[in-house]
Parts: sequence; structure tokens; C-alpha cells
Amino acid sequence: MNGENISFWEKLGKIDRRWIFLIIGLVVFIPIAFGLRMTVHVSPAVKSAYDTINRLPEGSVVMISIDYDAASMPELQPMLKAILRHCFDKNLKVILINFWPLGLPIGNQGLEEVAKEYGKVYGVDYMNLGYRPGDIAVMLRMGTEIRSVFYGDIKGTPLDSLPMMKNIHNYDDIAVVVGLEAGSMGDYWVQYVNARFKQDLILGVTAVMAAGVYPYLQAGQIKGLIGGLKGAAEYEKLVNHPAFGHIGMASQSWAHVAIILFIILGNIGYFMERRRKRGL
Amino acid sequence: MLILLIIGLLEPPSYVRAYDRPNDGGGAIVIEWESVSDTLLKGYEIFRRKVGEEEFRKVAYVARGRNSFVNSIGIKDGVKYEYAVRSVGIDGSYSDLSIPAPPVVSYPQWFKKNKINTLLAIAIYFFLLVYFTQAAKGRELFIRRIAGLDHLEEAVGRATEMGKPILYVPGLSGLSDIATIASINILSPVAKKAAEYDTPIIVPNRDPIVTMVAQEVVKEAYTEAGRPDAFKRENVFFLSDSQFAYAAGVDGIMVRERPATNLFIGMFYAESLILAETGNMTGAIQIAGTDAVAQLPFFITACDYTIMGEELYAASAYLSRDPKLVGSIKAQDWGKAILMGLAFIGSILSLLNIDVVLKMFATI
Amino acid sequence: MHISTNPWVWIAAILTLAIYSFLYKDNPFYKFAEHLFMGLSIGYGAVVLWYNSIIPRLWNPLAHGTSPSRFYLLIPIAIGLLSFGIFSKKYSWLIKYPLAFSVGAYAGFSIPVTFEASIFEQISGTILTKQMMATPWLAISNLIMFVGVITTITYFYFSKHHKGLLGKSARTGIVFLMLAFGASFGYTVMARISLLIGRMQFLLHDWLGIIK
Amino acid sequence: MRRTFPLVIAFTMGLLMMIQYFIPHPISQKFYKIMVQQWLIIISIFFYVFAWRSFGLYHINKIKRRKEGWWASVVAFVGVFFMLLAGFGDRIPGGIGHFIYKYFNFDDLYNYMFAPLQATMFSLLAFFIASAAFRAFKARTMEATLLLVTATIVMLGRVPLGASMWKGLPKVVEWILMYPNMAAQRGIMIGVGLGMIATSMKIILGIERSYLGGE
Repeated sequence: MNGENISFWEKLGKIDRRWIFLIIGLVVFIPIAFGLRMTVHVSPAVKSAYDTINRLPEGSVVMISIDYDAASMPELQPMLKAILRHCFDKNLKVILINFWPLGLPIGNQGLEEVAKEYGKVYGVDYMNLGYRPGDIAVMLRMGTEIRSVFYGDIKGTPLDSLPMMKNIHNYDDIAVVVGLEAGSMGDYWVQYVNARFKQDLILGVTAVMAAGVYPYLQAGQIKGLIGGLKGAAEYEKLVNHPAFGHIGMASQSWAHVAIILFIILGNIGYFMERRRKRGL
Repeated sequence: MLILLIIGLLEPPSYVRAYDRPNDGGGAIVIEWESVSDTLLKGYEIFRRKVGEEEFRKVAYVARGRNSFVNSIGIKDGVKYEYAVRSVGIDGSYSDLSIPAPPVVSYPQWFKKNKINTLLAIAIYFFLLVYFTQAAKGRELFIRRIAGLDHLEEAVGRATEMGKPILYVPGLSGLSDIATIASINILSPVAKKAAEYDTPIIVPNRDPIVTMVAQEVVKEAYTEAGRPDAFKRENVFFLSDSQFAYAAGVDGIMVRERPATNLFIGMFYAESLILAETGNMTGAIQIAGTDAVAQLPFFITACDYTIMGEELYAASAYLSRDPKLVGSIKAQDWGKAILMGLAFIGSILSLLNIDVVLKMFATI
Repeated sequence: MHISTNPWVWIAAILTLAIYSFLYKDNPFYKFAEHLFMGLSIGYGAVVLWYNSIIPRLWNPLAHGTSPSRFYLLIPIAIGLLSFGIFSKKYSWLIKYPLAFSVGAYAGFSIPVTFEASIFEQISGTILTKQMMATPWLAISNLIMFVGVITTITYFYFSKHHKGLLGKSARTGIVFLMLAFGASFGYTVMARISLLIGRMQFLLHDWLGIIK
Repeated sequence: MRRTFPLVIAFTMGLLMMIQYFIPHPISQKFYKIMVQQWLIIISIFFYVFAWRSFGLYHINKIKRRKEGWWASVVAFVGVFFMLLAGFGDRIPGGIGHFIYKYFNFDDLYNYMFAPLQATMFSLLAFFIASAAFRAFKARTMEATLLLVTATIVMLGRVPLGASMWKGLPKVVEWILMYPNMAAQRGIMIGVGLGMIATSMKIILGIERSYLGGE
């Protein structure tokens, strides 16, 4: 009896890795396919991002910068959608801007999708500036006049023919800039736009970057920080619209639990084997 | 109404000064002023004119809270400029222009004075290196054991016993990464051993220049081993220059050619674990070596031995025992000792409010 | 369910599944996808090289440029052409010229930059300041950090036996190294799972249309 | 000519590139720009010819010898051909150019073939990170135990589950990342920095010359 028992654990400890692949695939697949969700606790960093936007009076302008591409889409797109829902719900005006050319279609797709949900009108409630090369130079020149860099919007429509842009010229007319970051543009927003123009900033970053950006929040250079899919899920909770962040977070959590269980099983197998070998 | 107007009148900034930006290639002037404390203040406008011109022209606006600005647009070296600043209120009103700063000229410098510490550090290290490489001539110097390097020969031997090839991945970067050069230095003795044992060595490459260098190095190793005819050029080849296409290709080689020994040495990125896990699946003995801090954890978990960080740069000395190269390791160790000493002294001094050492390591 | 009717999406989905089939074992589907991927990458690289390097850096200045300095471009072209010596046995040594030129330049360039980024910045971050000792908790944390940096450096000490004080210090360094590697490993898991989530999203949303 | 002169070139170039860092004067800036943005790139272009030849020979060799699975090498060439056609097809005049442009659109080829392949290969890491953890994280020695315990704590602290088990966990994780983790990374970087600089100096001095290949 006992012998069988031990060999079971030992076998488990040496299980073919394809079972592990299968389990990881399943724990990620199931929550997505069946829309399973996860209870999420809101962290202060995300709450403070939410509060910053929530405090804005109706009609204020929020600029969202799409600084990512397809590779970071699973983490940052849910963030974009949650923030857009918050803005449209509060009747804030949204300007999208892109610093990664490959992010252009991704950002626009998210914007149009959420705008449709809320019945918002292009050019009146929201608009997309598109992409201009030049990173920091573009950021700095928008400090004096947006039109000095963007003559038209993403489709080439002159800015002045969009009703909402009439009184928007530079950062003075923008209440908050939200940077969704997969690279170094977030540092530029802080080091150039916040430092030089005292512009209020919120950053949404990939999970890997979160620890590196945290000091900005501590130093008060940014008003809020949304980190990874987890941050997106927290924001979804705050705007009361659980969506992909929650689902993705369920996948994440189950995958993490699965890996930790693997580690534990592996160790049980290892100790059983060692005990048996000592016994012999 | 009148009272409001009087209160609303903004003061111009005082004590405006302008000077050539130091340590640059010219074409930039720094303007500074004393900030105005007024709740109605929105920011400042900066004006410029060439000496001799009548009218000031606006060159920039900065928000309140800052009291300096670098003017680098439209500045010609050797031309005299005058600057003045005025305050702007939140209601759109503005003050008079300040008293202009004395005329200023921008010019390029020939030496970055703020980088003198870097230059000095290079000089000291260079001296150490030259001293120890010369002093080491004809002497046997000690190097501590480096496990990963010790097992290189054993790994080559195992492939020979099993009659299977060796896979050598020289990293995914080019020669601009010094780690790649370190990898080439290790490839040379490994290829030589492989040639002696008559074991094929497969070297897939991602960088065109590295492909060429690797071919030359392997060919040379075969010649040195006295078997130039055994060298097969098609075994050292260019696989793909895209990171993941390269990883897919190397995975394919590992499952089809079944090398008994995989060596991943050089610069690696996220693909490190894809390579190392696939290699582990095929049951190969694996030695990795990289200075990419972010990839070390994955190599450590998936490979049998890992040459970590600086060990990679000690490799060529360790394997060749060439006194000159071993001497350079001595210099590296002296560098570490000096830096540790300075970190100690610097900490003690800085806690006593003396920041000399801290300033020595400034990089501004 | 709204299965995609876009043939391109089907191609992308089939290629995705072909790569995943490798997880079970090597098979012709993976081999097909792998080789297609390598081929595409070479073609893509060539197109990018043509439009991003050859046209703007070589063709345009030489064919359409007017400044006399454009003829200086003939120097790197000449140096680059030497690499073709490799195609002949007799002149293969010519390759050493472009190699020495590039490697020498990169080596010289990296020296001051490495000094500042890898050494100056790191040492000045390690030196304890009054701010870092502001509260007892901060002080303990930063002292641990300081000890960690010093002992890790001693682990990389090569020219002395790791015995006595040096040995103890190096062993402490290993403790810090292991802590760091474990932390980085655990920290990265989330990002890697996200990549898989992204592909699942593509398969279930863009291709099969099961999820919104 | 064959041995010494390349070393002289490496020495000169190394010294010039190092010195330019300390000179802000426009002459020095221009030298840097011309070298890094023009010359070094132009020189590397020529090596691609060699690389493509190497790629071609590798696959032609397999096809010629009818090595097992040689058909895959044909697929590789088809891939190259598709991409080249899509990239340069618009330069082919007339009906063929139009046909190519319509059916071999460069962006489509990139977005629906190249990019998904890339993303999928990358995502294999999700599986491999799990199997690597399972296999290697065993409490064999003190060091291995430390590695596995830290990894597990950090993993738990990154998901909501960890925080619901113990509220302080995310803080602990942050502390580990900020202090001990940072310390070791700094230590490694300083060592690596010294090693890299020493190697660079040895290249400039001609002590390290194996990158030049044989004599």
C-alpha cells in the first residue's frame, strides 16, 4: 500500500511536461472562453488615477496617449477601454494621440468601439490626432500649440473644423494626460511634459514596467498609476463595468496558482524520492 | 474695479540673466530669472533680440514654477543676444518686460568639463590594465574556479561519446555588443576541442557580421587542430535576423539534429527560455553564459551550468591561461576593490554630510 | 459565434496553431510554419534594409544628392566591399579591415558610456546618504541593499581563493543572487502569461468569434 | 598589411570614438553622427550579402541532398519570395504589379503571417516558464530553496489571490524587488561593466583579437 502511494507522488514529480503545457493552456483558455471573472481589490495607485479623472468637471478634456502596439495589447487595451468608459460616462471630451505608429489602428479600434457604446459623436465628444514622428519634439511643441504639429486629425480633417477642438490649443486646455505605455514614452511624458508644463499625468503601464515607474507616483510626478492587467481590472471595477481585465485577470490568477501547485507537487515528489532512497 | 486692476498688475521678473550653456557644441543659451510670487501668475514669456535691433521678439513660454529656460532654436554662435522676460497672468494680462540681461554670446566648447571624472576613471583603469598585463608576463597567476567553464570540455566530450553534434549559439546580438566578442573568444577553444574529437559543431547565427566571424574562427580552430579538411562551412550559417524566427529555427535544429550538447553564450533576450527549455526537452547537456541580467534566472533554471555576468568576460583568460589576459582579470579585480572602497568611504562621508565621493560619481 | 470570413485571419489562426503543435512534439505542421517564418523574416529584413538603409543612406545621397560631401560615402562603401574578399581564398584576409573598423569603433564608443551607466550610476545609487537613512525601516532596507551590492561584487572576485572573509562575503553574495533571480523569475511570469492571453484572444475573438 | 594594419585601424577607430565623447564641439558631433548613422551602417549592409548567401546555401544544400524534410527548405524560399514580391511588387509595371499588389499586400503579409508567427513563438514562453519552474524549483540545496521560495512569494504577490491571502504580501514583494533584488542586479552590473570595459580596452590595444579570425 505504502509503496504504491510513494510511487504515485514520485511519478507526479516526474510527470511529462506536456501535461503541464496542457494545464497551463486550459487555465488560460477556460476563463477567457467562458467569461469567468475574478474579485479584484482596488489599490491606492489605481484609485488615485480614478479619482483624478472623477474630479474633473463635465466637458474637461482628457488626452490619452497610445504608446504601445500589438505585443502589449492584452494588458493595455482593457485599460484604454475602462478609462474611455469612465470619461464618456462623465461627459468628458477625449483626444487620442499615438507615439507608436503600429499602435494607431489598435487605439482607434478601442476608441470607436467604446464611443459607439455611449453614442458619442466624433469631433464633438472625441477625436483622434493620429501619429507624428518626433517623440519628445512633438510633446514639447504641443505645449505651445497642438496645431503646430497636428495640422489635421487621423483622417486629415483640419483641427479647426472639429467643433471640440475650437478652444483647445495646448496643455493649458487639457485637464489630464493619460499615457498608456509599453516603452520609454512614459518617462518622456514625466520628464518633459510634467516637468516643463506642470501637466497632470496618469500612467498606465505593462506589468513588467510597473515597479520602475512607481517612484514617479511617490514623488507626485504622476497622479495615478495603473499597472498591467491587474490595474486594468481594478479600474474596471471602479467604473463598474467588469470586462476583459477581469477575465484576463482570472486567467492570470489561475495560471499563477497552477504554476505554484506544480512547484509544490514537484517538491513533494522530490522529497518522497529522497526519503525512499535514504530508506533503501 | 480700479483696485482690482492695481492688484491684478503683474510684476515683471527681476534679476534676469543669460549665459552660454556650458559643455555643449554651441547654439544654446540659458536664461534664468527670479520667480514672481503672485497668485494670478500663469507663466513667463521669454523675449530675445540681437544687439542693435530695436524690437524684442517672443521666443518661448514656460509655465509658472520654473525659472529657467534653454533657448536653442535660432541661435547662431558668435552673435550677441539680449534677453528679457515678462510675466503672464491667468486672465491673459501681462507685465512690462523685465530689465534685459546683459548681452550674451553662444560658442562651442572643446571639452566637456562635467565629464572629467569619466575621463579620469578611464585613465586609471587603463593604467591598471596595462600595468597588470605587462607585469603578468611569464608568470602563472591564480584564477578561482568557474564551474560553467570547467565543464565546457566535459560537455564537448559527452557529445563525442554519444556521436552527436554540438550546438553553439553565439547570442542574438552583433559585434557592437561586447558579450558577442566574449562569446567568439569561447567559440574558438570549443571548436578546437570539437575538431580534435571529430565532433560536428553547428553554429546558427542571427547577425550577418557574426556569421562571418564565426565561420572564420571555426575554420581557424580546425586548422589549428590539424584538421582543416574536416571543417564544414555549411555548419556555420545565417539562420534568420528576426529574434523569434531565429528561436523557431534553433528549436527545429534541436529537435531534429538532437545535439548532445547545447552552448548558449553571448547576448540573449526573451527567447533565452524558449531555447533552454527546448534543449532540456531533448535531453542535451546545456551550458549558458550571458551578461544579460534579465535572462540569467531562466538560464539558471533550465541549464546545467551558467556562466554569469562578469564570468563571461573572464572566460578567454580562464580557458587560455594566457598571462596577458589573466593580468587583465587582476586589473578587473583591482577595479572592483577600488569601487567597493569608494562606496564604503563615500557612504561614511555622505552620512557626515560630506558628498565629495558622491560627486565623483555624478554623471550629469 | 461569428467565425471570421477573412481568409487572412484563417491563415494567421492556422499558423498560430501550427506553432503550438510543437508543444506536443515536432511535426510537419510546425516544420512548415517554422520554415515559412524564417523565409518571411529574411524577405522582410531585405525589404526593410532596402527601404530604410540602402535607399536613404546610399542611393538617395549618391544619385540625387548635390552636396560635395556625399562622395565621402565612397569610403565606407570601399571598406564594406572589402568584405567580399571572403568569396576568394586568396583575398579572404581583406575581411579583417571592415571587422577591425567596426569592432574598434564600437569598443571605443562603449567605454565611456559603460563607465557612466554600469559603474557611476550604480555606485552612486549604492552610496548611503542621509535621506536613505531617514527612518529606521529605510535604514535597515538600504543597509541590506549596501551589503548586497558589496557581497555580490565579491562573488565575482576572480584572482583570490574564496576563503576566509572573502569566502564568507562571496557566499552571502550568492544568497543575494539567488533572491534576485527568484524575484525576477516570479515577476516575469505575469508578462509571459499575458502573451498567451493575447493569442487566445486572437483565436477566440478574431477568428472563432466566441467572445466579445 | 594582413595582421598589423587591421589592429592599427581598430586602435585608431577605438580611440577616436572614445575621445569624441568628451568633445562637445560640432566637429566632434559631426564625426560621431557620420560614423554611427552612416558609415558603420553602410559597412554592415555589405555583410548582408554574405548572410543571404549563407542562408541560401544552407537550404539549397538540404534540397540538393534530399535530406529528410527537404521540402521545408523549399517552404523557406517560398516565404522569402512572397515577402520580396510584396515588398518590391509595386515596382513591377503593368498588370502583374497590380496583381501582386492586390494579393501579396506587404501589410497583410506582415500582419497576418509574420506578426502572428512572431507573437505565437513569443507566447510559448507562458508554457516554458511553467515547465521550467516545475522541473527546476526543487529544494535540493540552500540556494535552490531560496530561489524557489522567492519566486513563489513574488508570483503570489502579483495576483489578487496573494493579496487576499495576506494583505501585506504585495508590500513584501515590492520590498524584495526594491532592495535585495536591486542590490544583486547592481553588483552584477558593476562586474559586467568592468569586464566589458576591460575587453573593449584589450580590443583597442590589440591584446584581444580572436574576432579577426585566422591569420
